[in-house]
Amino acid sequence: MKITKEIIDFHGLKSEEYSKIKLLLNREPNILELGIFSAMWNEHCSYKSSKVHLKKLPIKNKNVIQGPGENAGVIDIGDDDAVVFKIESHNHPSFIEPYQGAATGVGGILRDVFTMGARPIALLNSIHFGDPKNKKTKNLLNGVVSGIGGYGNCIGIPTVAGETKFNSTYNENILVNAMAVGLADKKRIFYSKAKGINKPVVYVGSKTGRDGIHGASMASAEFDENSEDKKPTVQVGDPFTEKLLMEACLELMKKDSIISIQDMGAAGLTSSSVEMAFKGNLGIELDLDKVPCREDNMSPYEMMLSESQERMLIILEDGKENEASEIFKKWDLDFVIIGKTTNSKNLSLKFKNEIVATIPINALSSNAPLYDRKWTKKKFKSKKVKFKDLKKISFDEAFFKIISSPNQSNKKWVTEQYDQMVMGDTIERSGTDAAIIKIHNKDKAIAVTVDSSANYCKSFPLNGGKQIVCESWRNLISVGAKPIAITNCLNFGNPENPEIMGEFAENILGIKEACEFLDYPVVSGNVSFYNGTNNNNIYPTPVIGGVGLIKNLNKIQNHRFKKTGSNIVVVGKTFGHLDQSVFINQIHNLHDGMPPDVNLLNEKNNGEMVFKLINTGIINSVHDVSTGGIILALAEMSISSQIGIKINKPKKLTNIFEYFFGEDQSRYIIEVDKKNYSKLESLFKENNIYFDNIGTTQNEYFELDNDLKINVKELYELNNKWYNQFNGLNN
Amino acid sequence: MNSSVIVFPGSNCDRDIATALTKLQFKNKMVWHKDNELPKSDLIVIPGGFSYGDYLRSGAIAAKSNILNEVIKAANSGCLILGICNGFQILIETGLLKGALLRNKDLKFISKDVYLKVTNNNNKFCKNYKKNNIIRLNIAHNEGNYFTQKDHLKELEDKELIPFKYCNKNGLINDSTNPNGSINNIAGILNNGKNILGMMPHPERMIDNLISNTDGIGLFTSILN
Amino acid sequence: MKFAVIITLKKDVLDPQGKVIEQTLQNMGINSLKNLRQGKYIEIELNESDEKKAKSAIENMCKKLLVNLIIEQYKIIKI
Amino acid sequence: MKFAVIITLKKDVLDPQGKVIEQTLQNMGINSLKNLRQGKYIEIELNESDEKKAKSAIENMCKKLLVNLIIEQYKIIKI
Ligand SMILES: Nc1ncnc2c1ncn2[C@@H]1O[C@H](COP(=O)(O)OP(=O)(O)O)[C@@H](O)[C@H]1O
Ligand SMILES: [Mg+2]
Repeated sequence: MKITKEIIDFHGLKSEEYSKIKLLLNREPNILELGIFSAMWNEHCSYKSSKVHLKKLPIKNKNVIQGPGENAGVIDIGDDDAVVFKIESHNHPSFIEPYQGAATGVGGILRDVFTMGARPIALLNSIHFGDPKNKKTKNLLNGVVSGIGGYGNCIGIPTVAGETKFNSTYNENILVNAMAVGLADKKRIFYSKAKGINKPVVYVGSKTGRDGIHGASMASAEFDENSEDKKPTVQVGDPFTEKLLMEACLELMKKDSIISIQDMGAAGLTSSSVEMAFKGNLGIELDLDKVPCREDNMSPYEMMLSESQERMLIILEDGKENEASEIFKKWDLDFVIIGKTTNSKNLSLKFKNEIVATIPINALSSNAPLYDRKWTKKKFKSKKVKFKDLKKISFDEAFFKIISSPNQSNKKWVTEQYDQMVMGDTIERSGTDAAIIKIHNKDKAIAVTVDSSANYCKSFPLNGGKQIVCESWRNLISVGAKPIAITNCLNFGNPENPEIMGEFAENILGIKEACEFLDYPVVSGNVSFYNGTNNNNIYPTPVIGGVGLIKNLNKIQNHRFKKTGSNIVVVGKTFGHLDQSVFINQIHNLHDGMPPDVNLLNEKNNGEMVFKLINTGIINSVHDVSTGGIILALAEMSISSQIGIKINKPKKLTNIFEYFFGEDQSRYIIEVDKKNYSKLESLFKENNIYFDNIGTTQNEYFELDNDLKINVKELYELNNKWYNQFNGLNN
Repeated sequence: MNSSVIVFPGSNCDRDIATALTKLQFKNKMVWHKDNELPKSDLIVIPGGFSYGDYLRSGAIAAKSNILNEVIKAANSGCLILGICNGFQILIETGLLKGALLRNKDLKFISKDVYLKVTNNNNKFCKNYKKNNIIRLNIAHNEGNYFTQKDHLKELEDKELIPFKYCNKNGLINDSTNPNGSINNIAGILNNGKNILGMMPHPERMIDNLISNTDGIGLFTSILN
Repeated sequence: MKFAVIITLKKDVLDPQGKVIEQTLQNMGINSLKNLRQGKYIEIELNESDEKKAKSAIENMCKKLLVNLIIEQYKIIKI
Repeated sequence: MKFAVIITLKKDVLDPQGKVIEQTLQNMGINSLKNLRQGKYIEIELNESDEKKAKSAIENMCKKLLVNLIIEQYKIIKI
């Protein structure tokens, strides 16, 4: 078959890229080879637009065992325990088929984690949808949520935290990011690097079907002689098979038989085999006749590009085939030797006794295109919102509107569809600043959270990047965890647009700066570009997944008020920054202006202070202050505990809106017993920490001077009513 | 006391129940579904999970496994059998318990803590609870909507074969406190011989205050003595 | 030889799924809808050319696994 | 007027349910089984005496709610 311009375009390759392929091969590729190049050279596998920027991120410190570059990052949490985690996007598939897209997103990230030898112990997700009024939103939302639940619940890993957000920027491009966290023995981590020649390459898991063959509808119809209807099909997740695969892999990992192991994710068999060979500086030879296929007459092109789920590639030590195959037989899974490692440094594919493709591994990996794309710095609209120019609204009206709005409403309706308790180690479930998972049979725990702030990142990518790392850090601190490392999912628009590329570049600089300052390195992540349609790119939406360590299970904290009559203290200074706040955004529909400033020094000092307070045990509850400001944070503390508050405006305050809705960073709210207050005060003074004592907890009423008074039960109702209205239920 | 936990390929609460049993001083063994023999047991637990992905009908495929023949034999000779969540569904599919577990009324997976009233404690599983105790356990299921024919329902009520019903924290039992649509708010049932208990809520998740509460312990200690 | 097995809930068994679908459709404004019940449809291909034998094999599958005869009923159709 | 809607997965779409059921039946010793796929069966009763109108109403329900056209296909049968 002749490779035409049309076919090249269809494969998403630029003409310069095609020329480069010819140069690297010293000839024209055949159609199979072209397909393989297109899969390996696309943005998703090659990171060609992001690599130069990602290099800037800090990826090491004393706790990091494995940083980015493997299936997942690995950190040391002491006692030979390692935590393995990563986040990944499944945005486009979820927009096409929300249930399956989200489900397979969860399946994919789980494989990344257990491939490394870790048993997954927690799932998280960050999901962003368009305007609730948009016709598509309801279906997408319900489909995605049940897809995430469907997969995690079935495989039996608790889904413990996440975020659900709405913004019209996602109307035509939702975001579905899933994070998995696993626990491994530090001495038994498994990597993808192949070693040794003539080692058996084994295919395990589900059979290969025509799933998600990268949009190759036209391609596969054309390439196949008997071109029957062969539409590319959506990947369907099979959590039951994944469970079998996970158990079988973990069982095999107890033996000394695996040289290297790699899940088949995007670009399936192609990327897994190339990755393993490339890292080992070897070649690999596959006999495609042996690949277990679900359908008749599958072509080499289809086999190599299929994205069927629940499959793995393993390189075994010599002589371990029988032992390994017994394990997979026990779990009713396919186990087939489909090839071997070679010293040729080529990917070589055989089909029906013919060599059908030969490509130097380097051509697919280290020689893949790399772009330092043009980018422009963000230009700012310098105008700051003047408070006196705003339309008048009463404080309580604004507050009620916000607390019952889609974004700020309680997300119980999401999290009640996720099994959060299975595995029996969930100490704090969704609804807190960070979920807490006990390390099985040990006296320690990890805390996990995911966060994003697209509005901030849109208006000032650099600060947005910093802010989101700090928010993640703060969420972990708030439950008494020492933040250790992050994973990140960078969801952006079209990188060929210099403004978008600028958002990306500056955002990474912000993330870098904060991570460095807080000693909070990045150990894994994912980049998703081309989110949006035509010239309508989504807001830059980096999502940060943070993991922290709790060494003493008696020193855990949460945001639920514990008793009436305690003092309520705001830690950190409130300047009243309203630009980009929920208040300005939702109540005044203004979207210009800069996000709050991030002072890393204050962030660190305040955080370390709160961490110390939690450890001394003199405070009753803690909550970080984020979107919505102090009043929203207080509301969440009241709603979750059904304990009210009585707050007075601080005296020096000029404006109640600015004080209570302002979104200044580095702040926490803490509850402290009256009897401990003076001790607290002196600790703050000793450490130069700014604080405001704003009131006390009380029974029944949520009350702010004469500006707001509502029964806590009613507040709870307000906070919970949105989803049922949206979904047309009447309870 | 000797206990056995049956493990199917898609079981996922097997470790949790084993942890609970061991913590509460049972001598526990895990039994793989392909096995043909049961270790000597005073209690057999069929744990929660998605035994075969819950494909076809939840519990249907597991009910056909080798080991279930042995479980049925043991049950008929009076051994205590506890089926939790998917285990309840499996017991229903084997016919050891009567009725059906249908999709939850709003067709959504439900995972949350619920209140239960111990409506009958006159059986080996509940004797350490007081009658009309209100306890809080976690549920996590898609198909927990218990249904049975009128005459069987009457039998269940008359013979005190319903140990748990969904309620609110004040013990109110009605539609508004029914999470999944179960007939008469039923959360668990016993067979006529009262040696087989199937229940949707997870007692093994409620044995530790750090994680949740200790309301599940009563069930295990009842069995123990 | 190919067969379809149609499995439906017996008349007096509650059908929560059907009920919710029915309600949703009614809320969507479809007023002519009187009743809706959901069942399963299973397509089975057999390596068996004798129709009688094939049917009895399918009958057997239904009884042994596919159908819960306490709450469900079934119909076998050659297709 | 009563109709049946039969909803099946499109060809080439993975059917995890069907796969497990097939394997179970095979493990139970049913060797003649070649292939099994699971779908849905929905029985709908309409208050509508004009068959054409009824059919188009059902068609509408399928497209709007009952069928996920990305991975499923359907057939409407008058019963
Ligand atoms: N999709 C989701 N999955 C799991 N938990 C969620 C999800 N969406 C929201 N949550 C939970 O709801 C709570 C509130 O979310 P959010 O307001 O985003 O938290 P924060 O302000 O602390 O970042 C968090 O505890 C979060 O874990
Ligand atoms: Mg928070």
